[in-house]
Amino acid sequence: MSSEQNGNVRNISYFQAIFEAHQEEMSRDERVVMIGEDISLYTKAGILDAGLEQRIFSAPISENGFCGMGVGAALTGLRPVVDLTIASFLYLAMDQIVNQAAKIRYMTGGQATIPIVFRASMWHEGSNAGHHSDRPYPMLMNAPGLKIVVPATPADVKGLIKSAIRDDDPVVVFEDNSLWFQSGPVPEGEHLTPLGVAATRRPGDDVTLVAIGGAQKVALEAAAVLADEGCSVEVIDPRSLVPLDRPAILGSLERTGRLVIVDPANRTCSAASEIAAIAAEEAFHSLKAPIARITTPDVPIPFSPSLEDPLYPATTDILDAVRKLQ
Amino acid sequence: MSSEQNGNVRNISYFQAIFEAHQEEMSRDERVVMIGEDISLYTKAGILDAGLEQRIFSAPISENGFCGMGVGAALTGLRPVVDLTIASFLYLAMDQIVNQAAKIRYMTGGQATIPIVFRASMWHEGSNAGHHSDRPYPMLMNAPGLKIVVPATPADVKGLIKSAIRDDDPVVVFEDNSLWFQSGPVPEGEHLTPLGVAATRRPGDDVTLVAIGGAQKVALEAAAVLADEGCSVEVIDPRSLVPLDRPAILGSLERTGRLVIVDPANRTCSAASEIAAIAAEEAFHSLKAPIARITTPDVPIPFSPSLEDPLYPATTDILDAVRKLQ
Amino acid sequence: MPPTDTERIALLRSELAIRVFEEAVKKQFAAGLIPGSVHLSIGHEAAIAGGCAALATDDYVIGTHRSHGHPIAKGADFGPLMAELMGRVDGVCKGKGGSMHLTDHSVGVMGESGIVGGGLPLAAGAGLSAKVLGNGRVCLCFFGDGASNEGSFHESLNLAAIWQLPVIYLCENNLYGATTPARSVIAVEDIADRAASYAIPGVVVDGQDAEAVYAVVAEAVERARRGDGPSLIEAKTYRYGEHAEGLIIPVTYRDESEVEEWKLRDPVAILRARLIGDGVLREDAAEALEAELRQQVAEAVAFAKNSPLPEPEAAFDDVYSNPIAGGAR
Amino acid sequence: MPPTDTERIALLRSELAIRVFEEAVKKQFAAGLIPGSVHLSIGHEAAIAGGCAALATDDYVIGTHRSHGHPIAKGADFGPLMAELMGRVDGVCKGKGGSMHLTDHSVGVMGESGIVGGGLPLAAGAGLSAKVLGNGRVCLCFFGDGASNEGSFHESLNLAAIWQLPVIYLCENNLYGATTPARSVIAVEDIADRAASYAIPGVVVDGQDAEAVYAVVAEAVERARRGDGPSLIEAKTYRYGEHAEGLIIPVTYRDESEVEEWKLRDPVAILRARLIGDGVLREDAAEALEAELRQQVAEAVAFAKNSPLPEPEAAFDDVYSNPIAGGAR
Ligand SMILES: Cc1ncc(C[n+]2csc(CCOP(=O)(O)OP(=O)(O)O)c2C)c(N)n1
Ligand SMILES: Cc1ncc(C[n+]2csc(CCOP(=O)(O)OP(=O)(O)O)c2C)c(N)n1
Ligand SMILES: [Mg+2]
Ligand SMILES: [Mg+2]
Repeated sequence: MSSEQNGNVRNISYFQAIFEAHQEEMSRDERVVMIGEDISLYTKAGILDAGLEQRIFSAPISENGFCGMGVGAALTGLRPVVDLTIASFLYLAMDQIVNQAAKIRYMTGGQATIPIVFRASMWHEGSNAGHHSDRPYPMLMNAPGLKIVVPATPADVKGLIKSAIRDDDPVVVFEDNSLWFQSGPVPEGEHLTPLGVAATRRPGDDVTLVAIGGAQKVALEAAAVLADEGCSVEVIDPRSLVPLDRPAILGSLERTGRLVIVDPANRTCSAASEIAAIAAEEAFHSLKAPIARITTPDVPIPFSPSLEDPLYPATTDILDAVRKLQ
Repeated sequence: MSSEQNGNVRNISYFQAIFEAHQEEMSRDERVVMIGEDISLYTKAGILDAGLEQRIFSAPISENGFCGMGVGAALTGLRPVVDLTIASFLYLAMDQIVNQAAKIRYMTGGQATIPIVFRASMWHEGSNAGHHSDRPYPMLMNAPGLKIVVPATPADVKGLIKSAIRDDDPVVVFEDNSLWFQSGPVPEGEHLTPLGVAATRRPGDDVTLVAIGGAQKVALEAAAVLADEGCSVEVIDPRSLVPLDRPAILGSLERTGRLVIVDPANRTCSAASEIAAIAAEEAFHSLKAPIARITTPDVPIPFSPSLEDPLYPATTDILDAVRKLQ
Repeated sequence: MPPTDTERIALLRSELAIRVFEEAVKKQFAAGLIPGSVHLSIGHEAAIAGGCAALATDDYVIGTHRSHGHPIAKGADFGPLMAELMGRVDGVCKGKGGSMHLTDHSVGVMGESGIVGGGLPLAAGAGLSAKVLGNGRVCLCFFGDGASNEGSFHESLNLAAIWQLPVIYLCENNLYGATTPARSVIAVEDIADRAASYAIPGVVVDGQDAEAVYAVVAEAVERARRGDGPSLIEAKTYRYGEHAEGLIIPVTYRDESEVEEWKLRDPVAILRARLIGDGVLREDAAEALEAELRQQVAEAVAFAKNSPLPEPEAAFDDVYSNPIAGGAR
Repeated sequence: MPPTDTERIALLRSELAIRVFEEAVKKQFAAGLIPGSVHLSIGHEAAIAGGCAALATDDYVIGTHRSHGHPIAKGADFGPLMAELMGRVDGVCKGKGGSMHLTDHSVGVMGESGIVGGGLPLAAGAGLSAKVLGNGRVCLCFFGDGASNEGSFHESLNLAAIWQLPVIYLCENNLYGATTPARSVIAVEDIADRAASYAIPGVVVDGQDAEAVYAVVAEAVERARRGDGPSLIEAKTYRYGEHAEGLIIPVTYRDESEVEEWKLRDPVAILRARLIGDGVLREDAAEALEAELRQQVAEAVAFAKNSPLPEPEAAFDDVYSNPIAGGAR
């Protein structure tokens, strides 16, 4: 499924990678349309080719309406990419996402196919406060019928968005805004990252560290420090949360016997909770120590940097957690 | 905190208990108002006193609007009880519940107090199909600022609704519709069940069985069968999920070393996942066996009884899970 | 272009088909053969038949929770519909949807929504795809008076209007949303007046007169196909029965006299009398038509009863087009 | 009852206070002292000051994401507002809210919403409580042209209308929602026309003329207090600056000439000139007023800068009124 053709690898930003994916898929398939607020700016600012303008619907501020419009369009032959911009706005469209996009295929006994992509970005450490800082992917993980990806690198965001657009099911792409302007290697041209396949960001034998989305950075930092202490940490990026690559996580855990999960979402009923539960259920006999979840605590995100910044999972939190497991 | 005055205990239905709570609290406090669709039927049908009519707002089908109206009313001095009727309609009001009700106090630095109750009922085994059968409490558990209760008995639904109405924070009451017409003992008059205190439905020493909401029935049935087999199962009803009575669960687990969680919600990121994660984190050294989650699988709820009924946690599922732990 | 005699007879046939089918549903529900709750269209036949008659076969219809009539008027087979209502494996949705989700893509009925107002944005989407794909189709979206208070109504009509999407929003205003009188929850007299918020045509039509409904919908369809955008049509109608069969809390919210008055303007009776009066249809032909439909519906009931319930394992199919590893367990 | 001279001067003072405060915010933002993103009200002063002038102190105001002006016009102290924008512990929300959530209950400003359209239902709720408690208050709810496309607009205005709640919905129509021209996403010319959907008054007013805004809002307030229900008022206005300070992707979406044209009808200049022309205020008194406000705002900036950042532990307070055991960790 994965393919990395046209060999040339460039360093481009996560943001550029997002729009390369759009540009390529919209050029490849005329059924792909974009719907979202203020998105005509992408052709105006030269981020997407002007020739795509006819398929870019710069929408009124009507999230439930235009998400549902996307679902209806998917139901009748288009392949819409709906940009919700900031993930906290997703609640306004929750009905169309959960009651319609996720369920229509099932309720119609498979008559319907809903090839739609919803994009939502999660903002951290920018003092965006309570209405612009949520990371609600765990909520959607509880809604059967959706697929959910949390790309952490420029290559993955490109490859996963392209795969999502080609997938016949609704896929929600949760982008990490703190990564938008970070660069990384991305193969030129066709590059698809399959849904449901984790990436091992760093191999290791003593501890399995599952890091979700933007948490890779602190996870890798912590793993480097711990390596110096003689503790070999395997860092796994699930990349997609539904489907979740259980074999990758459980396989690693079988070797290491120790599990730490770093999840920037709020703690209760988080993706970290789910992964911990799976491990406690399916890999109990491998476990040598308590499972540790490192998450954002259960508070709305405050405005002031002095309040906000310490809330997110930090390298030191991981170090503390791993050291306690030894 | 708990009080059971006026000693007389009657058997009344869960449904009657819900409306006793409303009747008493609306009579006690003139700031309590009801908002919801078709609710004028309660006075018309004699379920609530006609004298309360002035404070019963039978609303248009505008869930986000009237939930937000409730929040605004709470912000300015009323204590609204907003009836969402079926829990699957909650997604339409997700924005006002998660972005406003849950966050306003925090975002205003404590200036605001939001004493509001949202009621939502969860329907099972009634062939209500995809749009009327969700159990979305796990999603709201991921939203800080809300309190969440899942009453399982007539006494608890009365006591918890009364406590919720008196609580100064937003409380979401998830009622189990399959219990509405089941009866049980309820003390007459003032009866408050505190938020955050679990109930031990049956004591036991070998296995801790946490059963959520309507799952008590199958849990107790299984416990009875297992007792005959010489396995002593402690059945715990958390009653409220936020706050969650961790000491009750962890204390039991310390004794039993075995944990099975029965949760009628969809599996991924469920309340069961959270409880499993807490146990794997905080009670790991007590655990003698893998934790087992018994949930509704991750499918939308189908219409046909032959498809729907087998999906819910059943007594046999619990028996199988517990026997495997031995 | 006024309808031909054949078209007028087809319109009556469509009304009658809904009536006869729904009467059978009522009976089967009472007999315990239809699980769940059931919202019947009896009384609404003119609005449904008249609206759908204005469409081509490949045009889209989006329904509501009260949507048995929509697929019937669009030409769906009775058998798979009835089997669906009984939760059988030969149901049009394999028993997964039931009464509130009757869907038949083979006749362009793309879905109903148990969520009131849930279909309105979907219809805008069907209009969007018709426009982008240039396939000349239109979408007819039914909704109730109650649904006109949902935010999705406002957002969808505005979306359809700004992009001039080929959608016809047809309100079956039966004066009540469940037990709630429309006049107590809708701030305006006519829902059609809400068209003013979107600078689109807003038309009130007699919802008991199928030909009148046909005429206004046909005009809106033409307009939509020309690329001139959406319309809002309000058909004043009435449901004869309760909001749903098998309600939990019975309550009085309308006068029996009101029901009786509306029955005097029965949509089937009106059209039937008119066709006979106009010499388009003979009394005995009308009776034969009804008998034929009764026969077909009886066969559908038999077909449904003979269809087995789905195997429990089937509950795990159709969650995804492209199933996920590990699946849904 | 026409406003007295004192009231007219107060109106100018209110406009000027917003202008001077916002200029300081712009400067402090550029200096890096204000984190996050900031939406300024420069250009909107007449709509805000005129609207709030029609209220009593204990009346409610619900704001938007562009809401520094609303608490100022309602009489809030500058210091805690500025400290909030800088995320300081003496901020009116203790540093938890910031620019998009400036709230000052002491002057009836109940909250802003970073969620576009999020405040409209809250305002209906404030109206409901005023009605139920019989305290004679009204609620003035500000919102943007963009917000008028949210479902919450439709649902809230209908709710307020059916129960005749004392709410004044005041649209600051600045012709754009972020980079999107209102005319491209709103199907009608005047948002006020949408009042027709709720059978309530819909009034367009010159949003650059504070006295004109005052007059129509005062009438709507009276109506609301009489128990005659809500009104929709649309003030045509303009923002001078970008949608927000510190945007990520700069893009051209309006002509510079349009901006310049609107600046010719500057709300502060208009009222100032009129008061001087009417002999209500002398040129030097106007200057003294402005100087006084500049001094007060400078003090607010100093107050804010001197206020420490909150302790990290404070992040765990104020989640609940009645905190939960185990807490939020
Ligand atoms: C979002 C949502 N809210 C509430 C309901 C419950 N409900 C089902 S039908 C109905 C009344 C609908 O009224 P209307 O739109 O007029 O349609 P009618 O039943 O009269 O045909 C209600 C409140 C629902 N199914 N979905
Ligand atoms: C629900 C929601 N959708 C989108 C946004 C992003 N956003 C912030 S302001 C804005 C434009 C708002 O336009 P308008 O209502 O006209 O207010 P203005 O900024 O012009 O004052 C948008 C799209 C948001 N904050 N909330
Ligand atoms: Mg109706
Ligand atoms: Mg604007």
